[in-house]
Amino acid sequence: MKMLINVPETVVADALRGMAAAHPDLSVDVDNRVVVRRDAPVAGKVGLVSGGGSGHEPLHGGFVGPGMLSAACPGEVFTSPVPDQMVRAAAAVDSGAGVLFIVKNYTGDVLNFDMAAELAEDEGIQVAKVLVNDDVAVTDSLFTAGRRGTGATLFVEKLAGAAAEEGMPLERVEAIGRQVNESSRSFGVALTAVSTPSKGSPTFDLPEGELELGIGIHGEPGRERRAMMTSREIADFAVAAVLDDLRPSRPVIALVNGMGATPLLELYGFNAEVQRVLGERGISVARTLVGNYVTSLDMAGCSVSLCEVDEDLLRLWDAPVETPALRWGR
Amino acid sequence: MKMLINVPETVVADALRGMAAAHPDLSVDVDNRVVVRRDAPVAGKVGLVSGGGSGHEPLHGGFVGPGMLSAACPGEVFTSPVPDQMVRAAAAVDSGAGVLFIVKNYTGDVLNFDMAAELAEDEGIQVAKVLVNDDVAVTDSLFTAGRRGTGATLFVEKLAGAAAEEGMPLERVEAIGRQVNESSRSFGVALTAVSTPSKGSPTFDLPEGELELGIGIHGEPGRERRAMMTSREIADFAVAAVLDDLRPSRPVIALVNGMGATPLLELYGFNAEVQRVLGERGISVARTLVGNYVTSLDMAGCSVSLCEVDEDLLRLWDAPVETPALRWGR
Amino acid sequence: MAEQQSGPDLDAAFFIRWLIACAAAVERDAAHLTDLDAAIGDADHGSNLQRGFRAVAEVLTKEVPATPGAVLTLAGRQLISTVGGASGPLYGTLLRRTGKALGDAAGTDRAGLADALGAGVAAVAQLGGAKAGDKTMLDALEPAVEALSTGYAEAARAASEGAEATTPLQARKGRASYLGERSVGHQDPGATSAALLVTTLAETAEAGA
Amino acid sequence: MAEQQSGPDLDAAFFIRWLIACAAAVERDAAHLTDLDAAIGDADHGSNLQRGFRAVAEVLTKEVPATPGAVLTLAGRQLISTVGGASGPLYGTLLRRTGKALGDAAGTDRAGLADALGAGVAAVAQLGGAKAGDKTMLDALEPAVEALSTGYAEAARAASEGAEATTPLQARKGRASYLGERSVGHQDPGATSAALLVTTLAETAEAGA
Ligand SMILES: Nc1ncnc2c1ncn2[C@@H]1O[C@H](COP(=O)(O)OP(=O)(O)O)[C@@H](O)[C@H]1O
Ligand SMILES: Nc1ncnc2c1ncn2[C@@H]1O[C@H](COP(=O)(O)OP(=O)(O)O)[C@@H](O)[C@H]1O
Ligand SMILES: [Mg+2]
Ligand SMILES: [Mg+2]
Ligand SMILES: [Mg+2]
Ligand SMILES: [Mg+2]
Repeated sequence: MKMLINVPETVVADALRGMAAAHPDLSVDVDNRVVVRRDAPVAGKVGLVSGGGSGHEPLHGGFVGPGMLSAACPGEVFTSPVPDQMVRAAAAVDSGAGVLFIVKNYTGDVLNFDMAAELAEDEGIQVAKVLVNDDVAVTDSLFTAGRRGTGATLFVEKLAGAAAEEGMPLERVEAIGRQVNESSRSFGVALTAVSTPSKGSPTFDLPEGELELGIGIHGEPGRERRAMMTSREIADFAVAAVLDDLRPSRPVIALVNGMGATPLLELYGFNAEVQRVLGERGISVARTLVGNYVTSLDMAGCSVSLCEVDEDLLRLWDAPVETPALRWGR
Repeated sequence: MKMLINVPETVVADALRGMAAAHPDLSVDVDNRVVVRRDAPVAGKVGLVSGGGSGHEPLHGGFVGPGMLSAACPGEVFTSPVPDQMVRAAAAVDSGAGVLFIVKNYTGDVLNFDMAAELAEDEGIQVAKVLVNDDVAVTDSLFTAGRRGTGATLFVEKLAGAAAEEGMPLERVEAIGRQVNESSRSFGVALTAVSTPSKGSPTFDLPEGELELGIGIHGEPGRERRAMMTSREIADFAVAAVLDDLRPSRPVIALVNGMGATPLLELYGFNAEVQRVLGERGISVARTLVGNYVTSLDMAGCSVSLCEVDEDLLRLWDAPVETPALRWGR
Repeated sequence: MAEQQSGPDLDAAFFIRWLIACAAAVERDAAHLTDLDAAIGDADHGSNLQRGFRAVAEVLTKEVPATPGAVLTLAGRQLISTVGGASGPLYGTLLRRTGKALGDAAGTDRAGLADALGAGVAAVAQLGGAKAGDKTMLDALEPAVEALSTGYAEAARAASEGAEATTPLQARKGRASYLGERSVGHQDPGATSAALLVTTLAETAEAGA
Repeated sequence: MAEQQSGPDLDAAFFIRWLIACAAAVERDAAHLTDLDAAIGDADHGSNLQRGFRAVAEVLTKEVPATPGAVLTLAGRQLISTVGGASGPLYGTLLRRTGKALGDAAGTDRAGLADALGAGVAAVAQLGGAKAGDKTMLDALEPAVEALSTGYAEAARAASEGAEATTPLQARKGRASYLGERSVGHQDPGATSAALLVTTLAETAEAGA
């Protein structure tokens, strides 16, 4: 698979240099792989740190800025960052009000953030953690690694980010992050497999007439392979999977997310189908976001994430945000 | 090629329904295929109308809103819209201050916008036109259709849009649009061919070890095929092609644009190389935009566009913009 | 082959039959036209004409204009309003200007049609700024008009030969011109569809004779 | 095969030789490990360990710790700081805790190493919450520790058999667990790399004997 790269080994460092050049509002430490909003630490404000494997851009670096993350730690492609990065990020953004780690539920991310939390606390930084595990495709049980963190990460980062920006204390920001995660579910579909720079070819074989239902964002195969479906059928299936688990009684925010290689034209069309199903199910949609936000390199496909919101969460959603990938409000 | 669609015939209409649901700030006429900012016509303000074939999203519909386009007319995939759409858009946004058509230089777009201009003038709307023809890959001569309009369309729409928002009269807005086009050049590279919904398979064959240099945004083959190159080599080649023609003596705005299927991680890495070449050439970069802005459906690849700016143009660039795909300022 | 006469045998119904036969022919050849356009253009010529001629066929089942001129101008307007791209305005103008040249006579004959079509083709040349040899639809249309004064079959043959003769040319107009030398060796999609429309004209004339 | 004794023959230099041999072995098998991970994970296990063991080999050319314990804790810290993913903290913890268990003695023997490795493996089990049969590196590490009291070759064989025995299992921990039943039929990449490290230990011991 052809890629717009030099060599696989420098992909993440190259991208960070490119980010630094494009976004003077961010302070990008290429050597130590930490992306920090330039005005950090903001006095009295809780710091929000997230991170994870690279390859999901704009997540997380593209969500650093006022109203969202204070810092992001990009790991190697599809590989959790190391504790050193997280400790450095925490130190850079802590104003004394403490730091919230937003961690997608993968064994690697959990272990590394846990180690980092211990080390940061050793340095006198107060750390809280929110685990994101929204992917209903994965059976959750004591005997598995549990559900993956996918699209809902954006909800948690935006809403907890707005709460922190409003000056809420660490416990409140953490509680909101947790509430958002508990109110959110996602389901993803792949039309093509992903190729990582180090492997250089698709991680699995997905023939022309088939698709994978219930995929994650790391090129893992999904739970089930089926004959290719229409946009309408995929929306029916994905929304049903989410709603079977979420059963919202209040309005939702909908994220209709592209996995990377699906054209925006198709994503908007898919959104029309998602909105149709939600309407048929009597779910009221308060806000909708359509685009490539939580991606999987060059994978074609999409995911649907819903977050049930009350008025407080909706206010936090509408609050100003000023990051490379998400911007609104004033 | 698998697509997230229902049937090829409804792709554009489906996308417009999805856009309408996602962007309450836009008024989307699905049947007549016109996307208009909700508050149009704005009293005393020149209206900006653009459009072209679909498949280049977010161009043009994603650039409708305060500070940029007043309306967009999406055609079928890779097919110029028809005059009826443009006349309707012009009527919807004209406040009496006149309307500027921003037209990418393709035979189809030019002919249809010309017809529309005649019809709109018959209806008493004052119409001016700016032709965008920035693609240096195409030899410009009296005996060809001339250069294609590609990435610079974003520059023209943003800068003329800001001028219109400031209340400048039609002749000034038109003159700025023309100046921006004359100050801009682009060059594009494809790693894969594009598949249109109606054809359903790649429009040409581009094998694993090769790339196309000098491609447009409609899946046309480029001017030259070569063995696959690194990000560094592609940046050297593309920037040289642009600078051989532009020779800027002032700072530039750089658009490092993805063709659709190239991951943002790679695009940022490519931007690092573009900035390196510009630095080596002594070009000062005032602003940089990295992302999928002027796309070609599921094509992997990138383009580089540069716009030489003076202080006035830079002020217009920084002026607030509030569209689905481009937002900043306050 | 029926003997061809240039008598006043072409009424509104004839042109409606022709356009509906064009719609069927385009439907049949759409994939081929799109494939030709994929090689040197943007892979939409077949679906463009499909959309346009479906609309033409549809409007002609609702409205039945009384004169050849009215049939052709209505069809031309319909193409302009539904096709888009380069071929929409060009074919739309071809039919509209041909129709206008026919005026409001109740019928015409082959010689009259040849004259009117000549005016239509001239309008296409003026609108698009192309001339023979530029590898466009004109390479089929111009020889067809000339041959039409001799006969329908001759016009069809001239159009087809004109279309085939575009293969070795380097495109100087339209999207294919971006390719420069790489446009050589492919038959022009617009010239091919033009030959299809003229061939369908000959078939319609022959069937009606 | 050299007769294996459990004498006090394992000094810091031995562990450095082992870790450098591990780096070479990982370099050689990286693509295979990544391919195994592609089937039921995210296609990075080989490059993860490559990055980590390159860093270990590099640091050991700069710093030369005096005791086995210091060598292993340094290597473990290095893995934690450079690998990331699940395997970084897990292998890092394995080496660190094994090193800590060895204390600051100047040398150890096979029995001492077996005890210390047992502590390291227990720490991995605690950190990751997995147990034998969950289709993880533990399925190679646990039998290896047990067999190490018998001999190096026995440990290597036990680790390899343990790794192979993961193939029919359904994963209950790590990324492969997302696949549910679809994880059956593939050998676990972490168990495979664990067997590689133990095999390399046996080779190092044999070469040194
Ligand atoms: N300037 C022109 N004059 C005459 N015919 C032209 C001109 N430009 C393009 N064409 C014709 O139009 C055809 C392409 O039509 P189509 O594919 O429908 O439109 P587009 O090029 O906009 O995609 C070409 O094959 C050519 O025959
Ligand atoms: N909870 C766990 N306990 C023990 N080993 C685990 C656990 N989770 C994963 N592993 C091991 O880690 C290996 C995967 O490592 P690697 O691919 O480097 O990390 P990641 O899964 O984060 O991409 C698995 O094959 C498995 O052997
Ligand atoms: Mg990983
Ligand atoms: Mg076209
Ligand atoms: Mg075409
Ligand atoms: Mg892995």
